[in-house]
Amino acid sequence: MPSRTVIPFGPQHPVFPEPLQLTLTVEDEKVVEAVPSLGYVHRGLEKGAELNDFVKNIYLAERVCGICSFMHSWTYCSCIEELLNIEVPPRAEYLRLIFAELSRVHSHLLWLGLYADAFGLESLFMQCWRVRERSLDMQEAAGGGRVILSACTIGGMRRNLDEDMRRAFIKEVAEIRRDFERLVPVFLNDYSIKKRTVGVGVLSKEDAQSLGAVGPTLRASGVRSDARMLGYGPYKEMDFEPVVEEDGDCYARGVVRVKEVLQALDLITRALERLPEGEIKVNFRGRLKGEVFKRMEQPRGEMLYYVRASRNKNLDRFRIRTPTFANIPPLLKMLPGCDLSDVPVITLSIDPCISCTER
Amino acid sequence: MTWNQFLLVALALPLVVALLNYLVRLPQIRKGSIIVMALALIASAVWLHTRVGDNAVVLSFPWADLTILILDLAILAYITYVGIERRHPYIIALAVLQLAGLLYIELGLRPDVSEVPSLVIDRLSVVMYLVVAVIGSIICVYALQYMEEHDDRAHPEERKGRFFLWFVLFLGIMNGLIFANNLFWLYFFWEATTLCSFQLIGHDDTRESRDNALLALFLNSIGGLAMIAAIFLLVNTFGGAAASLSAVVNSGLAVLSTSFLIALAFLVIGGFTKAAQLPFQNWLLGAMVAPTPVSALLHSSTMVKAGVYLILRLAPAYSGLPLSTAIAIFGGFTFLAASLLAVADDNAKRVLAYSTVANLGLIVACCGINTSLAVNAAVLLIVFHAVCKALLFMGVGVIEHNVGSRNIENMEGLAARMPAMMLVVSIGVFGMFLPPFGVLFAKWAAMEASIREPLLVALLVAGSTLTALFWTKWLGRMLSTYPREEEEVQPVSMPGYYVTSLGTLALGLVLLSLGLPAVVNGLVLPSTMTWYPPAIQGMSGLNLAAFSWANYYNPEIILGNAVVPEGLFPLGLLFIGLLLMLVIPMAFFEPEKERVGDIYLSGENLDEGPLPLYFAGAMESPSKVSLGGYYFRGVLNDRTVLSLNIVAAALMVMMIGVVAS
Amino acid sequence: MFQAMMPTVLKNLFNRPVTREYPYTYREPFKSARGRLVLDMRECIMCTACEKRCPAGAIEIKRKEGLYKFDPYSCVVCGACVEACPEKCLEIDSDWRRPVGEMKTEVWHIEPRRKKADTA
Amino acid sequence: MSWALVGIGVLGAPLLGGLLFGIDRKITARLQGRKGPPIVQPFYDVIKLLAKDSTYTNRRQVFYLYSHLLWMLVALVILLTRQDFLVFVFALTFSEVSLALAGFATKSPYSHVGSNRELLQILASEPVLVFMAFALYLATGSFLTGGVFLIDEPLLFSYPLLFLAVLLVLTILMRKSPFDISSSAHAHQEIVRGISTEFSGKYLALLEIAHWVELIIILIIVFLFWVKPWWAGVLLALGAYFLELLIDNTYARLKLGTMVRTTWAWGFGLSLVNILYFTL
Amino acid sequence: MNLVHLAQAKSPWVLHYDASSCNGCDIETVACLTPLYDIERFGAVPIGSPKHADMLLVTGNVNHKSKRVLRNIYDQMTEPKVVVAIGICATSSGVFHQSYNVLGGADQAVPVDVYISGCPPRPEAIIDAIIMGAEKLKKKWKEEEHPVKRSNQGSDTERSTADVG
Repeated sequence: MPSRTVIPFGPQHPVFPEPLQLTLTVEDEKVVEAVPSLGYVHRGLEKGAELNDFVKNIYLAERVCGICSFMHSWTYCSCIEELLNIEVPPRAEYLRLIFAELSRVHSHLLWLGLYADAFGLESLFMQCWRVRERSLDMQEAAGGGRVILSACTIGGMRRNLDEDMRRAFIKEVAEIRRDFERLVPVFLNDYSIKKRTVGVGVLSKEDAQSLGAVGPTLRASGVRSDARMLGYGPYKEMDFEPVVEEDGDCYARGVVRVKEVLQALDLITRALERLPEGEIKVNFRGRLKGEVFKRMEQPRGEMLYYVRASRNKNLDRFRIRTPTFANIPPLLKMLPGCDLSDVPVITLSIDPCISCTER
Repeated sequence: MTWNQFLLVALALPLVVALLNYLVRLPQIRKGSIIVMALALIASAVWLHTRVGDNAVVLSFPWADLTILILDLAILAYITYVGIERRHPYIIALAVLQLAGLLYIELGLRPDVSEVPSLVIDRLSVVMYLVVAVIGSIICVYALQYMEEHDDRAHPEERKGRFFLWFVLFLGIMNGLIFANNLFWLYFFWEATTLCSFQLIGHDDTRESRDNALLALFLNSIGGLAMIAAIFLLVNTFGGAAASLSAVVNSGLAVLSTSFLIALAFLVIGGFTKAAQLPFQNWLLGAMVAPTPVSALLHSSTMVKAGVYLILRLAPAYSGLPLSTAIAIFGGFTFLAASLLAVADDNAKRVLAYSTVANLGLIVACCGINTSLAVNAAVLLIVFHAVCKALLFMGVGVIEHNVGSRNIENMEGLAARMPAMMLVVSIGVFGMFLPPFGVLFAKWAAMEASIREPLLVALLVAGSTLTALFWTKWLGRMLSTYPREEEEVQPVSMPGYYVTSLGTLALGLVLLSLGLPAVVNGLVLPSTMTWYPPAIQGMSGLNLAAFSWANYYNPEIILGNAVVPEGLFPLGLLFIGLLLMLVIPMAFFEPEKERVGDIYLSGENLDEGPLPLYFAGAMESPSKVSLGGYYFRGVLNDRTVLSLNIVAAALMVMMIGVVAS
Repeated sequence: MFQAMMPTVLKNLFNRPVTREYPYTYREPFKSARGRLVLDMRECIMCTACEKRCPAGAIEIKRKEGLYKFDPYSCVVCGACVEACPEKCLEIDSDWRRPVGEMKTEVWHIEPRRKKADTA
Repeated sequence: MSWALVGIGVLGAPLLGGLLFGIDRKITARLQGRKGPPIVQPFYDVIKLLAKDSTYTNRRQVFYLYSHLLWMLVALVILLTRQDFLVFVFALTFSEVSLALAGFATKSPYSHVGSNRELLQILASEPVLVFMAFALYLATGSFLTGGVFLIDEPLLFSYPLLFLAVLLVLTILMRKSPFDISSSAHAHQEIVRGISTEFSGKYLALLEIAHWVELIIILIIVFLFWVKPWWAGVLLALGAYFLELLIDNTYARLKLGTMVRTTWAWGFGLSLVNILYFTL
Repeated sequence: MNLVHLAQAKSPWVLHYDASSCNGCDIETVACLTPLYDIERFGAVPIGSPKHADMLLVTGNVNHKSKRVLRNIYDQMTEPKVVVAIGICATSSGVFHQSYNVLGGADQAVPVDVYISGCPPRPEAIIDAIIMGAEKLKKKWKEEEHPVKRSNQGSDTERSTADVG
């Protein structure tokens, strides 16, 4: 008779900053079954948004998730802009790209820290978050908030970047890169980290595609897919090539994110150097009509926005599909058969953002 | 009381009681006769203890030699019959070979055994007799109640009669075995225990029990054949006078004669089969299907102890030879392998069985180390292991009757349901591996003695840590209860027979451990002094001294810079620790002032449900927390067992190879 | 490399810790930081533009009674009200609000003043 | 006279251990670039815990927790009075087993897993300590700890490999990364607080104090490798302590199986090779 | 007793629960642990088990599902204990006040002792809140005769509204 342990893993669990419950069935320490249970962070945001004036919804969209907050406001704003046929000034688009990549840097650094914590290397967690503070300072200096920027608005940006700050930013990005490059070999080469991550939670290319993984989770399985390749915003001018790894294990997902941090820093520098002059915001009038569907690349992967309106102040329908939502089926594919100690590592390796998922 | 009267009590009384029980199937008579017999045996053991001094008592009954031979042939014939009936070619072959061998020795060689004393009672026999008589009797008392509860489908009274026939007979035969000196007598008792165990293992008469009984018969027949071979070699080479255990032990022929050495090796292998050493362990594990008193008897005082007794008895004969080292390594390996297998089993009785095999391995290893300290440790182990194992088996039996399963997983939370049983089993388990109890003391002595064999050291170290793993794992399962479980569960009441038998043993274990110095000085040391020449000759004196007086907590020696070679076992300090462990929580713990907390379930505890063990799982459905033990099935599986058996067999072949070369 | 973390760790040990000793030393937030909403109600004309724009419903205006309620514990400091205010009564300060043991709604009684009909 | 010393040892060990834990937290913080808590922080924690309300699951949990601390102290006394090292190892094992049983006593999945892991930690760490007892005997002719004070050459010189093995298991005993798997301040990843999840208030304080004593015991074990002159041993112990802190901060936490395999392969290998080399 | 008071103020072990926050407050809470802010200076360490914790940090508003969790965790904490509501969602319900699944601030489930506004509050503000909570911890221990009261009633603390201007 196999003797099995059934453990509630979460919602209040120290390894997850967010509430997610996995009902783990464990034999010895091998996970036999993992059943997720969601809904702890469900706020009814989409329905709430339909009650609001669409302009107010920017602030709501920002608070879908505090980490990729800027991406949400950008996606939301561009949906509305498309409905209203607004041409956003190029400077504003570049600023958006800078903030978006900045939020990618801070999100990935945050994730790398939590990931380090998941395999128990606390000092690495501390170092990642220490580097991350620099990017937060940049966000605060330019956007006004450390985490939630409220910088993006319909028709452009609320905050501009003056020349001094632009130069300071270029310098600061170089500093972040310098600091971060000290940590890169740890993630890539450290013996104990490799021991914990190589070959753990393998997601094959076929599984990744058929289960609909997105973002770094998908790219780590060897699929060249990135919504930024669609060329929205200024990405089309950035000659951008997504980071792809082949192995599909936790280590590969770590490597993808490490490389993406470097890539994002590159993109920021380039965007800062090319930052066009001009207005940052156009005014708009009119009411919304029609429906729009947008795909954008969050730090965690591809995000879908659907907005429908019919000449009303409010939206008729507002729907978000977030990357974590897409990544949960692959996660459940990866968990059975792993060790109990691997559960945090694997779960974190998809970079779950539950508040995005449940909204 | 004279010696003849004593033998009547020790050998004939069980026989009479056994037959009485078989013929008269009345519960009152059964209970009365067995309790009287138990008391008589215990009294006789005490008498024997006071009576036998340093000099062995030699008793000869040449008139009985022929009877013994006829009984021997009868047993062999019966085994052949069983083999034919059950179509087991190996058993037939083994039995026929034994028959042929025995007939050839008797008729072909015609040994003159008139000079050979039939029975020799020395201090070692006294220790064994104390173990058999006292513990065996207690198990008998326990069996009275247990068999009442045991499920016997048809003709329960008849089957109980049959059960007690073999059960009580077993005790008498075992008594004979430990006194036997004439090798033919020894062989008879040896085969008789095989027969008894065959009958008892097959008692339930299910397919499984019949198969396992047959397996036991088969594997023990190998031992019987080995013994016949040994007797043949001895008689053939040295004549009839060599068919004496004491002669074999003291002859000192080992250095001279290869055939003697091979005979010795065969005797030891015979011991291995009885002692269920790897790769023969399967019969003992299969024996677990028998009713629990049988397991208790087989494990604690009879059968397996017969095996190690023989090996121990022969220790002076192979002292200082390569054979001795080989035996030590073999025992150490069994210790490690059985401990490893015990970790992977979730059947409580099988865990106990593996633990028995492991401890027997340790005893064998001690014999192989063959120093005074080691041999003393072996005797001590026999005593304490018997007490602990009897206690544990009987405890598991009671638990099994109440829980309806012998699976460790099902014993979860027993602490609330059967608190008294929990106490008893805890004492038993602690007794097996924690200080300051006797088994650990013996293990300590064994490890300190093993220092001469670095390889053995490694085996013992590994095995002893594994021991802690599986015992704690099991105890932990029984301990784990949910909050407030005790208030909700009505403890199970225990019948008087159980209270008496288990209580006596548990108390006895604690007292014996507390009085360890007395046990060592009063029982163990005298027993080795008389029969183990190296104990007197080759010893520095300090060994023994360290073994005896240092048991006390002697601050002067410890705080000074005096150094004794074999170390100290600060029994006093450890017992103070044990006492404080009981007293301090009582003094500081005020349950009424504190809150019983719910367990932490990641914040998803549900109040609904009968137990506070449900949490809201997926879709808000109440899911039950369940705990499973660790059995490492990924690492320890059938392949492991197979490879361990192969290694053990290889070791045994090497052992014979060492002897032959 | 076998011990990739070692240089970083040792460097940290021999350098000064980077900790900002917050309650003892105070690091000025960035000027543009959105710390808290400061209200200066002297100029308020009760136009309710701020109330309408507030996504969190932190501002409640009862024009008839001349009540202006602001709940700092609902305010998400987005700055929408500041942008909306025609009289620039509201301002975002970079300093942050200190923790409290009890939440209090800030209430102002504002006399209905001259109405700026032209600016509405 | 000597008994007074033992008394001072038993009372002083937790204090010294607590202080060392404070230093540990400070150094760990510094290694991470933080300022860290005050050095007396562990004492604050324990006093606070003692003053806190406590809950318990059943009497056996409380019983085994006390037993854990008590047998840790017994082990300490055995070391301080220079008695048999093998018996010391047994007492230490009893202490750890008690802790595991205290964890088992609650039907909590986290402490259950923690307890099982604790058992495997015993499994991983005990052999090397037993080998150390044998090494002691081979070097000094006695199993008594006091023996090392009678030989002139430090034990380290004859048993360098064994010392490495001891360093390996120190990470287990000190509950430091990479082998900190049953419970710890930081091993929250999969089993919350592991074995101690269900202890609260003063029972947690008992556990903390037992950890302090354990730390001192561990340092004494290292000290035994170089007892003459005494300051060399103290330096060795502190050096090993610092090394463990460094390792703690540079290693990811490894898994159960890795722990058992590593310690058995390397621990057995190094110890046995060293002992064989010494005997031959 | 002064020693106990000192110890209590110096060693608040914190337990963090995300009732349903957007992550903003969570990551700022976690940021407090990191080198730049390092709340361990005040003895505050994050702890997984509510049985060990002195201080419950709640972020996010309470919804139907997290209310039970929050209550359970709070009940399992032993006295003295304080609850700190971090961020607008936990104090009131911020931008989500219209949503159907939002019950309100943390005080809808558990009695809250310290409120800190901000969306999200800065780490400095969280440090302030933790220090304030630690002080309250001391007071709570003094107020309630030890051993502390068993029941943990009172989830319906009303938000008090007082006139300021």
